[in-house]
Amino acid sequence: MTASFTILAAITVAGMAAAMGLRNAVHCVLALTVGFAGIAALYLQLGAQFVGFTQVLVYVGAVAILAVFAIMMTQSRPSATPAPRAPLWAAGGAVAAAVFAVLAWAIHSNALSVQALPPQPEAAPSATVQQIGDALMHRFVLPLEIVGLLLTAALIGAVVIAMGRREEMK
Amino acid sequence: MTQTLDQIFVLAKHWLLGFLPAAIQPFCSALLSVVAIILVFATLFAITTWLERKGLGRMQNRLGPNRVGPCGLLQPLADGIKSLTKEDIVPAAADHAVHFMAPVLLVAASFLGYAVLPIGRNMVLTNLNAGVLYFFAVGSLMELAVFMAGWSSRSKYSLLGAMRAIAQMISYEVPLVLASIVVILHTGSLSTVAIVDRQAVYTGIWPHWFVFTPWGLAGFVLFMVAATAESNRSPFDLPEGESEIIAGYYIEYSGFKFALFFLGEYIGMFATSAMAITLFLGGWAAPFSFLTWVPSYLWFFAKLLAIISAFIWVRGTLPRLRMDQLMNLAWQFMLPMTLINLLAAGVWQFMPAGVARWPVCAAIVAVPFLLLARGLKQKRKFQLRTYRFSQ
Amino acid sequence: MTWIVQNLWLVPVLPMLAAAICALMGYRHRIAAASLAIGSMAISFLLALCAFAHVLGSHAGNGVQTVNVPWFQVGGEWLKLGWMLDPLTSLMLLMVTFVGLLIFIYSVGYMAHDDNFTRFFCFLALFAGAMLGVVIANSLLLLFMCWEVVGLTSYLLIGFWYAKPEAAAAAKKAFVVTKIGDLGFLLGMVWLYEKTGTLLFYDGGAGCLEHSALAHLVAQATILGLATSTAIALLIFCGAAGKSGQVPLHVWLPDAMEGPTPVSALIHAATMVAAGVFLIARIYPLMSVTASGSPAPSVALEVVAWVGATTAVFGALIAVAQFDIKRILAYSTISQLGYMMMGLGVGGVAVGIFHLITHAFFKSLLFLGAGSVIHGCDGEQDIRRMGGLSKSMPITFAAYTAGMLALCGFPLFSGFWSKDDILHAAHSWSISQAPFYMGAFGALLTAFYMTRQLYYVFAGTSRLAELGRDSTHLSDPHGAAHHAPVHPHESPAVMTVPLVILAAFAVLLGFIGTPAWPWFQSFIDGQPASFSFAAFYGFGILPVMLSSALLVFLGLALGWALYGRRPIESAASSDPLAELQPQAFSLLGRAFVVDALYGATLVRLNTVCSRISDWLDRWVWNGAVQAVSYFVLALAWLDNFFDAAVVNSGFDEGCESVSRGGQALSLLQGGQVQSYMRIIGGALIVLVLFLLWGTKI
Amino acid sequence: MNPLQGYLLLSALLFSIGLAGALLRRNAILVLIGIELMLNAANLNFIAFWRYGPVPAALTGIMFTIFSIAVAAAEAAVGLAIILAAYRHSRTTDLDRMDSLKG
Repeated sequence: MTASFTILAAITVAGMAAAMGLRNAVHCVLALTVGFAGIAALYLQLGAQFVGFTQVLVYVGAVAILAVFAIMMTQSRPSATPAPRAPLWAAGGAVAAAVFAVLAWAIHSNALSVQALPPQPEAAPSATVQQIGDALMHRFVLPLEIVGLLLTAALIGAVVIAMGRREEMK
Repeated sequence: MTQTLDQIFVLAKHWLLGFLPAAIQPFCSALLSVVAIILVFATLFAITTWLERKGLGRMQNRLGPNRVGPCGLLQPLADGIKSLTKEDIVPAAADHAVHFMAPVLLVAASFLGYAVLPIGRNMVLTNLNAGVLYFFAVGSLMELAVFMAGWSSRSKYSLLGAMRAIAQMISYEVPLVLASIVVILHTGSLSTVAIVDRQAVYTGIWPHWFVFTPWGLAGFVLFMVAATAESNRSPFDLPEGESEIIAGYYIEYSGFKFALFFLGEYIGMFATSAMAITLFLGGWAAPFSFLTWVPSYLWFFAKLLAIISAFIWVRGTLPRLRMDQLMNLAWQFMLPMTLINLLAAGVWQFMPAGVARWPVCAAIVAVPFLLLARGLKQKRKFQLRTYRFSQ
Repeated sequence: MTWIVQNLWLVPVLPMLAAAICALMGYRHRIAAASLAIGSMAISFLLALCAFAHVLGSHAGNGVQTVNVPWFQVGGEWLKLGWMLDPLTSLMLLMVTFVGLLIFIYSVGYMAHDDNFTRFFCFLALFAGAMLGVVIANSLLLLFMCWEVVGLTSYLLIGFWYAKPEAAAAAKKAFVVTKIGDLGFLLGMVWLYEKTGTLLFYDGGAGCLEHSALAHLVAQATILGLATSTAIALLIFCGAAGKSGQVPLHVWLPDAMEGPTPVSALIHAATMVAAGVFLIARIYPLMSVTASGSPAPSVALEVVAWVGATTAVFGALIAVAQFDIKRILAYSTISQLGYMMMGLGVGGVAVGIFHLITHAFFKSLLFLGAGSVIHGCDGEQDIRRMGGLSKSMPITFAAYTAGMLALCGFPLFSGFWSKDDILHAAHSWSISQAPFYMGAFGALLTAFYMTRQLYYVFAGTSRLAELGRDSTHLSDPHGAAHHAPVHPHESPAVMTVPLVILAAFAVLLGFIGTPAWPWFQSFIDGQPASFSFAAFYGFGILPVMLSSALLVFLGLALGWALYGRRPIESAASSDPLAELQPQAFSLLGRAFVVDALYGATLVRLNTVCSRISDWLDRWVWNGAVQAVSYFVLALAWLDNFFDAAVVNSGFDEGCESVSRGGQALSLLQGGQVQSYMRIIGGALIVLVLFLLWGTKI
Repeated sequence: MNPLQGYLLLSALLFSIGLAGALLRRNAILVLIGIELMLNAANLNFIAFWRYGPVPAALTGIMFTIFSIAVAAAEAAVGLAIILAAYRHSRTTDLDRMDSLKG
C-alpha cells in the first residue's frame, strides 16, 4: 500500500464519485475524464503501459468526447428534472452500498486466494508492446479478428441508428 | 570534440546533478529536462509568431511587424507584455471553473507530448516502450480542452467553434494515426528512440529516412495534411475562421488566457511537426553521412523550422475549405489513402530487399491515388447548394 | 497422384463460382456475366483436356484414380466425399465442358435481347458446375447432391420465362416427375448405405462398387427372390429413368421445351438427360453383378434393356406426328435415350456411352440449329408455317442437315457407328432378339421423321406470312412485340460458329469407335486399341450394318415419298400421313395419350378414392360420431350443473387471487430500466453471499 | 494489507460508484457512463490480477483488458447512438419517462 497508490486511488475515486454525483451532466463527464485518467495512471503504476495509454486514448479521447457530444445534442433546452422519488433513491443507494459491502467482505474474508499467491514480485512483469503484439497475432488472433468485426459492426450500427430516417433529416 | 559538442547538454545536466543528493537525482533530472523543454519551446513560439507575421506580411506584399526592436524582433515580447497587462474578462454566464481550466489543460496537454520526442542524440525525456501511442493519447486530451473552452463560455460562437474543432480533430486523428502506423510496421517498435535510431544509418552518404521510400513519402504527405488539420491551421482553420465565427472556441477569452490558447496551439503544432520529423525525416539524424559532425539537436531544430516555414507558406497560399469539403477529404480521401499506404508498407515488408519492391510499392500508392483523385473530382456535381440542417 | 487428379474439383467449382458471382451482380452487367460464365467454362474445358491427357497417358495401368476427403462424422463413422478420374469421367468431362462451352457462346447470341441475360448465365453456369460434379463424383451421395442441383437448375431454366403459364407449368411438371424417380434413387442409396456402410464408389477395396461389397450384396436375397444388389440397382435405375425420360416417366421432357432453346440443347439433349445414362454406366458393376458362376446377364440389366428398347420405339413413333420443331427433337431425344439405355443393358458401358457422346454432339447441334431457325423466324416454332429456309439460312441448313443425317444413322456419320454398335450388341444378346427388332424399327422411324421435319422446315416456299399469327402460340418472346411480316434471316456469327463446329463433330466423331478401330470402347475398358479391317468381317457385324443402313435408306425414301415429292403448299393443308391414317396419326400426335392416360387413371383413381372416403366420412363415421356426441351432450348437461355450482365459484376465487398476484408482480415490470437494475444488483449480492457461504462449508 | 487486496477493494468501490450512478441517475447518458465505470472497475481487476497473479507471462489479464476496452468502446458508440435515436423519438433522455414499449 504505497503512497502513490493511495494518491491515485483517491483521485480516481473522487473523480468517479463526482462524475456520478454532480448535477450538471457536462461537469459529470469532465469529472469522469479525471477518473479515467486516474485509472490509466493506476495501470501505469501496475506496469501495464500499453493498456494505460490505450485507456487514455479510448476513454478520454473518444468515449468522453462522444458522451459530451451526446449530451450537447440531447439538451437543446434545459429541462427541469425533478429529483427522483425518495424511496426509490434510497433503494438504489442501498443496493449499491450493499454490493460494495458484500464485495469488500468477500475480498477481506477470502484468505484463500491471498495465500495461494506467489511471493510478491518486486518489479512489474514485463509486457512490452512487442510481447502484446505477438500474443495478439498468435494466441489471441481469433478474438482480435472478432473484436475487429464487432467494431466494424458497431461503427456501421451507430451510424445507421444515429442517422435516423431520411425524412426526419429534411 | 564533436562528440562533446553533440552531447553538451546531456553532460551539463549530469554535471549539475552531481551536486545533488542521490535520492532526489531522478526527480531533479526530470525537472531539469522539463524546464529546459518548456523554455526552449516557449522561445521557439515567440520566434515563430514573429516569423509568421513577417512571412505572411511579405507574402501579402506588406512589411509585417517592424516597429519594436530591429526588424520587429521584439514584437513577441511586446505582445506578451500587452496580453499580461490586459484585463481578464470572464462572461457572466460562464462556467467559471471550467472556463479557467480549459487553457491550462490545453497548454499542459500540448507540452505533455514532448516527453517522448527525441530532440537530439540521447536527448529524450523518457524512452517509453509505447512512445508513439503515448503521444497520440496525450494529443487526444487537447480535444477535451477545446470542448471545455467552447462549452464553458456559454456563447453560441464558441460552442459552434468547439464542435467544429472537435469534429475535425476526431476525423483527422484517424488518418494521422494510420499514416504513422506504416513507420511502426516497418520498425516493429512504438518507441520513438528506436524509430529514430533505425533512420540514423547511412548507405554511402544517403540516410535511411523513411521519407525516401514510397510508403514513407506518401505517409509523410498524408501525415502532414492530417497534422495541419489537427492543429487547426489554414487551410483547415474553420474552427476559428474569422469571417464566420470570429475566433471559434476561444472567442470569449481575453488577456493572458487568450495568449495561453495561442501558446497551446503553437506548441501542439510544434509537437506534431516534431513527430513527423521523428517518424519520417530521421529525427535528429543528419541528412548526409559527412554532416554527422554537426550536433544532432541542431539538425532537429533545422528540420522543425523548415516544417514551420512550410506551414506558414501554406497558410499564406491556400484558401480555407468548407466544412463538408473538409470532412469529405478526411473520410473519402485521407482514410482510404492511408489504408492503401499501409498495404504498400506491408508489401514492402514481405518483398525481398532489392530494386523490385520500389516500383511495386510506388505503384500501389500512386495508382489508387490517381484513381481516387479522379473519382472524387468526377463525382463533384455543380448545383445549387442546399443546407440540410439550417432550413 | 498427379496435379490434375488432386485438383479435379476445380472443374465443377469454377462454373459454380462464376454462377455465384453472376448471382451477386446487377442485371446490367451483361458482358461481365457472359464472359465470366464462358471464361470459367473455358478453363474447365482446359482442365478437362488435361485430365483426358492424363488418363490417356496412364492408359494401361491404374484404371480409377480417386481422392477422398472426410466430410463429417456420424457417430463413429466418417462420411467421406471424393472425386475420381477414370476413362468414363474424363470423356464425360470433355464432352460436357466442350458442348457446354459452345452452347454458352451460342446463348450470347440467342439471349441477346433478353432482360434477364445475367440470371440466365448464372443458371447455366450453375447447371454446368453441378453436372460436372455429377461426372466427377466418387460418392453416390455427392453424385446425388449434384444430381439434385442439376434438377433444380433444370427447373429454373425450364421456367426461365416464368411469366408464361405454360413454362411455369412445364417446370413444375419436370420437377415433380423427376422427383418421383429420385425417390427411388434415394431409397436405393439409403439401402445401399445400410448394407455396405459406404457410399464411395472406389475406396481402395472398401468402396461400394468393389468386389467385397458386391459379393456381400449379391449373396443376400430379398422379396421375390431378387438379390439385394438387384433391388438396389433397380431403385437407383428409377432415378436414372426419371432423369433420362424413360417410358413411364418421360412426360416431362417434351414439355420442358418451353425453356429457351440453348437450355433445351444443353440440358434436355446433351448433358442432363444423359446423366441418367451416365449414372447407370457409373454403377455398372452394381447393375451387372450376378451370383458367381451364372452366365446370364443380371435382372437389373435386363430391365434396363427392355425399358430402353420400349422407350426407343415409343419416342420415335410419337415424333412422327408432331408439328413443333422442338417437340420433334424432344421425342427424338427420348427415343435416343432409350437407345442408350438399351445399349447399356445389352452391351455394356462402352456401347451406351459411345452413343451418349455422339448423341450429345449431334443433338445439341440439332437443337441449336432449331434455335437458330426459331431465332431467324422471330419466335415461330410450328414447322407447318416454316418452309423454304434453305435459301435464307444456308449455314444453318447445312449444319442442320449434317446433324439430321447423323441422328438418322446415315452411313459414315457419327450416329451410324454408335447406333450400329448398339444394334450389333442387341443382335447378339442372349435373352431375346426382340430389342434388336425394336431398335431397328426405331431407326427406320428416326430416318422418316427427321426427313419429314427437314422437308417441312427447309424445303419449298416460305409460309411464314400466311396465317395470322396468333400471339398465344408464341413460345419465344423474341417476336412478341411486333406483328410486321417477318423475313427469315441468317443468325449472327456467334450462333452459327458453334453450329459449324458441332456439325464437324457430328460428322466425324464416329470414327473413334468403328468396328475396325474400336478406340473408344477399348479406352473405356482400359485396353489398348488396335486397328484392323478384318474386324468388319467378325461375328455378325457386316450383316447388321448393312441391314441398318438399308433401313435408314428406306426411312429416308419413305420420308421423301410422303413429304418431298410434292412440296407442301400451305400451312393449313393437313399432313400427308394424317390423310393416310388419320386415327393413328392423331393418336401419335397426342403422344399415345400418356398424359391423358395419367389423367384418366391416376387422377381418376384419386378422385374415386376421395369420393369413397367422403361417403364413409359422411354416413358411417359421422353417424357414429353423432351418436357418441349425443351421449356426451347428456353427460355435459350433468357436468355443467356440477361445474356451475361447485367448481366455478371456487375457480373464480382462485382466478382473482392469481390476477391480484399478477398485478402485484407487474410492478416489477414497470418498464423502468433502473428498477430492473436494482433487482439485478440485489441478485448479485445474493450470488456473492451464496458463493462465500458455499466456500465456507 | 496485501497490495492485491488494495486494488481489489478500489475496484469494488469504483464498481459500486458506477452501480450507484447507474441506479440513481435519470439521464440515460449518465447511466451509460455508470456502466462504463463498472467495466473499468472490472478492467482494473484484470490488470491487478495480471500483475500479482501466478503467471504474469501469459498476459491474459492484459489481453482481456484490451479486448474489454475495445468492446466497451463499441458499446459506448452504439449505446449513445441508441440514446440519440430514442431522444429524437421521445424528446427526452429521462429514463423514467422512457418506459413504454409502444409509440
